[in-house]
Amino acid sequence: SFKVDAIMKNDLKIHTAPGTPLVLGGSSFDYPLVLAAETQWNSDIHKSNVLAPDLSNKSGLGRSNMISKAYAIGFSDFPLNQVAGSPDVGPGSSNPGLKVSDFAQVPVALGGEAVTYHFGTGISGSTAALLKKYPLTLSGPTLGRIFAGKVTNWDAKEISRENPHLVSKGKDLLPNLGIQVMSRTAGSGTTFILRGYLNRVDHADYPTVDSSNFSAAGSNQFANSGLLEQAVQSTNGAIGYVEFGYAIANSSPTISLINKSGKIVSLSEAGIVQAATVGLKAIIANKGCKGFKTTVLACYEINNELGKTVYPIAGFSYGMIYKTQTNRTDAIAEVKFLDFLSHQGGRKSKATTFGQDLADANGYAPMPVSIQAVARAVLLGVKVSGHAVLNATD
Amino acid sequence: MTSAALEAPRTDDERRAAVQEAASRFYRRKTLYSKLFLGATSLGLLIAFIPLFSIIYNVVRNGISYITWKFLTTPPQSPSIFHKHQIGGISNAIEGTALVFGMALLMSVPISIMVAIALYESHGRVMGALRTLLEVMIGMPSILFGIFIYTYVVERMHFQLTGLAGSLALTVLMVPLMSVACEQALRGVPAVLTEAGLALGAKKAQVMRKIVLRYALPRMLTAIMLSASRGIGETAPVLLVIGSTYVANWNLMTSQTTLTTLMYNIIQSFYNYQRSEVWAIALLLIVVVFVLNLASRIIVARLNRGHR
Amino acid sequence: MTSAALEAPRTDDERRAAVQEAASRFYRRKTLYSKLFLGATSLGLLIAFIPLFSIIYNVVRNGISYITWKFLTTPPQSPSIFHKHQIGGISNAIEGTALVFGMALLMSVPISIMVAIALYESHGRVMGALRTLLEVMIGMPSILFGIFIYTYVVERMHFQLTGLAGSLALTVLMVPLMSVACEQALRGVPAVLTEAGLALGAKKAQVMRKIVLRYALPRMLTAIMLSASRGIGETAPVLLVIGSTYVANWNLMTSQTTLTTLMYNIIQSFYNYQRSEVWAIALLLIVVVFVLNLASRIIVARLNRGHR
Amino acid sequence: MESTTENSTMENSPRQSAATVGIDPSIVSMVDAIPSNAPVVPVMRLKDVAVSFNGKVAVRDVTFDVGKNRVTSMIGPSGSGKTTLLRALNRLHDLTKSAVVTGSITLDDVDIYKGGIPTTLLRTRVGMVFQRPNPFPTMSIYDNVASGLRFNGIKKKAFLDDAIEHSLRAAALWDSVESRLKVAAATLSGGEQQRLCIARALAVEPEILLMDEPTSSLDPVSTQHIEDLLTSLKEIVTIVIVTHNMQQAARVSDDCAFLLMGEDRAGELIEFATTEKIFTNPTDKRTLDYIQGRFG
Amino acid sequence: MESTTENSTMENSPRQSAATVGIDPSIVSMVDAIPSNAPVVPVMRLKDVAVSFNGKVAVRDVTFDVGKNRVTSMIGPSGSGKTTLLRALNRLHDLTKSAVVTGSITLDDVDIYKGGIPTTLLRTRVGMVFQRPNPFPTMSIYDNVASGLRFNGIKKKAFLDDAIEHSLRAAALWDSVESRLKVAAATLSGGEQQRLCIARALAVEPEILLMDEPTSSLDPVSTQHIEDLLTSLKEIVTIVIVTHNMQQAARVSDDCAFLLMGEDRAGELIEFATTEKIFTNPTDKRTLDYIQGRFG
Ligand SMILES: Nc1ncnc2c1ncn2[C@@H]1O[C@H](COP(=O)(O)OP(=O)(O)OP(=O)(O)O)[C@@H](O)[C@H]1O
Ligand SMILES: Nc1ncnc2c1ncn2[C@@H]1O[C@H](COP(=O)(O)OP(=O)(O)OP(=O)(O)O)[C@@H](O)[C@H]1O
Ligand SMILES: [Mg+2]
Ligand SMILES: [Mg+2]
Repeated sequence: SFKVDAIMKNDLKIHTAPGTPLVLGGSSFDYPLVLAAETQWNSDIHKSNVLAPDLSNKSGLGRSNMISKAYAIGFSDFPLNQVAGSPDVGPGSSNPGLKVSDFAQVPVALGGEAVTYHFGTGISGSTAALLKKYPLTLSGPTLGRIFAGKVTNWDAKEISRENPHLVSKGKDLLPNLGIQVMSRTAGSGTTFILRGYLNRVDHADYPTVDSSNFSAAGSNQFANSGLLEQAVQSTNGAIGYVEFGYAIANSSPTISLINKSGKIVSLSEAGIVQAATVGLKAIIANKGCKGFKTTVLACYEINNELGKTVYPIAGFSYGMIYKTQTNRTDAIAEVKFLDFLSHQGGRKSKATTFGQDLADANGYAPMPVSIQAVARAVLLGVKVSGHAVLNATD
Repeated sequence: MTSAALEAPRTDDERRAAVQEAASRFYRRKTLYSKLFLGATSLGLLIAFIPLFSIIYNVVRNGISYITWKFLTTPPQSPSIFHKHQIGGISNAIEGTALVFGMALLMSVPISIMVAIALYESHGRVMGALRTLLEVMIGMPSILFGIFIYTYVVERMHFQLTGLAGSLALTVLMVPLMSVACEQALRGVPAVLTEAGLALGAKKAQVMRKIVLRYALPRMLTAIMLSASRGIGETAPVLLVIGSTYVANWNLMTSQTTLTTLMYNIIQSFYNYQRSEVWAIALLLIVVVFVLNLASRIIVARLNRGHR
Repeated sequence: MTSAALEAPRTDDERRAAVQEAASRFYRRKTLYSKLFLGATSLGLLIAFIPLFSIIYNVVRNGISYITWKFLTTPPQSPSIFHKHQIGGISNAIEGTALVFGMALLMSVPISIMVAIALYESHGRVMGALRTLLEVMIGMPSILFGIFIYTYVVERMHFQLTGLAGSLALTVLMVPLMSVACEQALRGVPAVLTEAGLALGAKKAQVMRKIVLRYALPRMLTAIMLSASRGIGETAPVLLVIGSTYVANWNLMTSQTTLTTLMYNIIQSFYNYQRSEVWAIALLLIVVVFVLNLASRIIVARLNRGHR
Repeated sequence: MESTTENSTMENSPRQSAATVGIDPSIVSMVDAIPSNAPVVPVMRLKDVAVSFNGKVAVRDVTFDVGKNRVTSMIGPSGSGKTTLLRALNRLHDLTKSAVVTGSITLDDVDIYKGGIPTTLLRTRVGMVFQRPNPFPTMSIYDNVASGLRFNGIKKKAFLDDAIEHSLRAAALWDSVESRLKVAAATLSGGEQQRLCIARALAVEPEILLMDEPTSSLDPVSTQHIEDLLTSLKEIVTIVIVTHNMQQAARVSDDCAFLLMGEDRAGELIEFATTEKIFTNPTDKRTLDYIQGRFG
Repeated sequence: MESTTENSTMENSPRQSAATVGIDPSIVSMVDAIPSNAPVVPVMRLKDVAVSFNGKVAVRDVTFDVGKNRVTSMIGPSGSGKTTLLRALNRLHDLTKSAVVTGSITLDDVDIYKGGIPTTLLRTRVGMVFQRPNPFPTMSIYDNVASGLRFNGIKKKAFLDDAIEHSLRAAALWDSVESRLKVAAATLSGGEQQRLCIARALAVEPEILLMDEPTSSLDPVSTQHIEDLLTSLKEIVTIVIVTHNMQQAARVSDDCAFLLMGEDRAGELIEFATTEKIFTNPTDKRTLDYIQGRFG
């Protein structure tokens, strides 16, 4: 179990700005939050260009560029690993001399994944009106079958069955429209989270969704969430998946899901928080998760948790840096920013807006206090010439 | 006049001796300077070609082992943690490039030739302005064409992400390039030939078709080839509008993947071993461009044979 | 001979009458054909210019309201869902473009001129092969240069994502373009001028500097301007290697944002309302390219004045 | 051409009569060789013709008649507007936006600039041979000669074959090219190319053939060939020839127009008369001066 | 040039003696006008010179001496290798990879191809004027004339000023350009441009001046100017001139080399002699034929 510290005062100022702005990039799942936070950090707190704008591409690129030191901080929705298969570090990887434990992986965002779709001109006005009242609903297995390329049309039986309100005089109002699966290119963390969900629900009638994308559906692939969501909203019959914020920003219709408790839930901050709360309990009870032999709790999977209000597709995103650093100024900036990003402001005085305070404004749930404490614990392990960068008393 | 020249202060022989002595004295400095100049040029050549050779070398070294029949003819497979070397082939991108680029050529070549003819035939201010517009368009960031097609065709006209949208973006990109180059080819036709045609009672349109176009053909082919190889190498404008596909479907109304968009996507892949695939694609493109270049030279030489 | 001509079946007058009658009969078809031809060209012109005008029109219409002094001189601000119009300015991208592109020019112009001179001076097979290599490079997907710099400079040499890496990618991209075009400019210098120089006792290097370069200058400037506007408009090669920055920092060894990478990043922004900013950037680039085009024309006209 | 003995005589005595002094005997002798002529029938008449470019007059005050089946030469120094005037006769200036032709030029009493005759039909009646040989390089010898007919809608092979043989014979080229009609025109030598251009012009059976210094880029032997040709061509076509070379004018032409640049650098017609008169007894002192100042 | 009366005589009687028949009297009379000469001092000697391109011989068997302060002309039909030979004299073929010059050419007894004299120094001593006026278009009149001196390291203004005036005067151009030395050379007329090129060549005070058809692109008046000039230039420089124009050769040159293309299309020297001899009593029948076949 982890001790949950009350967050005390954090002197967010770093005393010398790094010589050059630090480059960050990777996950587009956490991109809106990181971008908002670093703007705050740069302009409100430091009034200088300590950090370069986040480069939103993919978790995979965040990891590899961080390892190659092209990025000072990499962001990824799935943690580094060195298991056989696709190791980032360790034997069999292109960085055999490194271990997962050489890195600090800090949870920085808690988000839910919206399943968005677009009927566009493919439906009549009355159907559109009905859809406003009764949001399109899918169960996990049906969603899985869609992404596996087993269900290819919007008027398929299983979809009609899960949307009883979309029937008028015995006639299915769902359009006879091909489903266009929009997915991300290999290395996407957003895909990693969705894949985790689809593998957790009962998927007896479709093969294990083990690929990074959904090739079985012959899908379209995009480099980041922004491009993907734009594609969804300009393609009739499209279905896609992005972090909640993208759906809000694009006013995209989202699909309500039937959760493990059999309840229909639409994406909400509360649903994500609930998922995290339930999921974390289970993880703490299990003392970590299988497959990742690390001390880091960065492998939290909180998909498809049990609970009436739980939204079933959710996940954390992580900021990653080298645990042992050489440049003290850079290290301080990195650690302090990640600390800023992963915490809420003081509860008594809301004078300072911290990263997690920006969460709801950008379509995320503030990370639970316990996770904030984990982040702090991880950051305490970052050292420059043997000395911790962050003091517990900071 | 000669007498005036003789009034000059020195005799011609003195003058000649002075110049020749100066020239002899300067000779060594001239030679040194020439050697320095040669040195500088060689250095420039070296600096320029080291990276270019290095690119070619690395493309070939990293890419050659991929180039198999299977690689060229099978669709890609996404690697996974469990099947990491399952990267499959690039048949989707080859098909996509052929389809999207072929369609773009079908649209841009005739349009460009028409525009070139119009520019060639007219001389007014309006045409001057249009030519300037074309030149400015050539200097535009190519991504603008992608953004334009994306915003006004894909989104506004609900056109979806399709190969055709990519063809449109490439067409808008290539038309200014091609038409300006084709006009130059037309302008290269000697005026005496067009006048000869007119003097035989031909109409302008006949002169254009039977003499000017025929004569300019080799240079126009070269111009088209160059613009085309620019078009085939573009990434940014198509990336936004074309979507992507796994399987070759030969349907312009669906999403497509081209070799360049595939390169962009692969380089962002987190599977390290998949990344080296880009070199194979680059190698393929180099070969294609080289063959195009060679083919156009051969055709041009054949067209020119005997009549230049 | 004349008698042989007279042995022909008809008299010359009959022959003349036959041709003139045929010509008169054909006259109407010729005129019709000419009109059709004119119609086809006009149509081509229309088809070509509708999208081009539409691009310009939309760029201006959507972009003009952004172009304020503040927009050009302040750094960007990231909008949030609740402060969606807080987009700030683009001073970072203007600075980044000036810096990255300026450095690329500083490297590529002298190198290209050296390469052009070397190509011009030599005639062997090796040089022919090098020229072909350059031409093939011109046809390469520009993203390849980005991938190359990314893989072998940024990653392998731990060079980080910097403006300088972007300059390198642009240089590798522009050198083939510029040197081939500059060589053509040099080849345009009449041989009689170089021979005149040599016949006066000049060394080749002197002829090059005092006669050839001076004469070719206008065309070289045009060539450089065209290659430069291609370079300034590139997205793909810099996107991979340049990183990004919030504020103008005038430091090539840090990440930079250029106008084109900013366009790419904005177009994939998840804030719809931020997207219209791309038109403002495009407008800015159009103006820059137009001014460059105009300036080079004025300079060329001035250089040519009196001596062509 | 300088006189036989004293080099300086002419310059010192410009007012002496042309008939008695200063004309090179070799030229006069050539003029003598011209056969006496049948009565002159005017086929093209120029009246007060002037051509200006961008409002600047290039040549003006040109009035003379071109006689049927005669050779009319135009001589004069460089820039005096010979080419400019010649090109006015088949409306080749129509191409040049800045060019304006005033005055009247009639062909068989129809004003060619007043719409009486469509330009393309005019040009089939008034052919042209240019200064440099300009065969269509993309066409064979046959196609070059056929081109004018094809431009005018004639496609029948029998007609073409016959016409091509006829005009190649008229241009004294048939014998050397008969066996290689399908060969590219560019393979011919310079002189042969010029004769090919003449054949091409003849193929559409023009009534008038305009020639602008047709031998100036040719070697002497080819020049000789073409001069010989002119005499035989005269029987089938009226010829107007521009030449720099006075001996050539004297040898080949029946009538001669002398142009000169005035003070304002615009060319004007100084004198038009039979070649004999121009070279033996010119009316205008400037003609005399020009002919005297000429040499080799 | 055709004979005074009968056109056909020459062709029918090629074997008649040159001294008595067939030479145009006007040419002979010109040759007569050439002043009798001082003893000939050879300055450049050609011995068995041949030039080939890509192994194909363009001109061969050339042996003659260029006499100091004389004008040596080279005549012959197109393609006989006149230009090729002339360019061998200042090693201008060095530029052409495929060109090989064999035999010996000596300047003041030093073989110019055997490394006795650096090429650039040779070229300051053996200047050249080309067929078409080719002033450097990017330079002013002054800079054009100064260019040769500057190429050879002379930068002193006083020296340049003096040399430029001197050579412009020698080229009979000083009076008309004195007031506009800083003006672009392209503003001059064709004839003035050619004189400018002569002045430019003269400025480096060459011992020999090579001229390749220097008047072929000029109008008659400019041609006259330049011919006049040659006579005065002879006093300061040895001249070798290529010309197509036999009258010109007769008028201006002291010695004359006649080249002709052989069976194998390679040019060869047929005859070298004083101009008087070549035009009145050539040794070789081919020279006679050529001179007879010539015309205006
Ligand atoms: N297209 C044109 N635009 C402007 N001016 C022109 C044009 N064509 C000819 N001129 C002018 O007309 C004048 C006469 O030129 P033209 O070529 O007719 O002379 P020419 O007698 O044929 O000379 P040459 O003997 O050199 O051929 C010249 O001063 C020239 O500048
Ligand atoms: N650079 C070259 N490469 C190959 N062949 C050449 C070259 N220069 C000249 N020749 C050949 O040499 C021969 C002689 O040409 P040259 O120009 O010397 O003749 P010319 O007597 O000057 O003729 P013209 O009177 O026409 O000027 C020609 O057959 C030509 O093909
Ligand atoms: Mg003329
Ligand atoms: Mg020659």
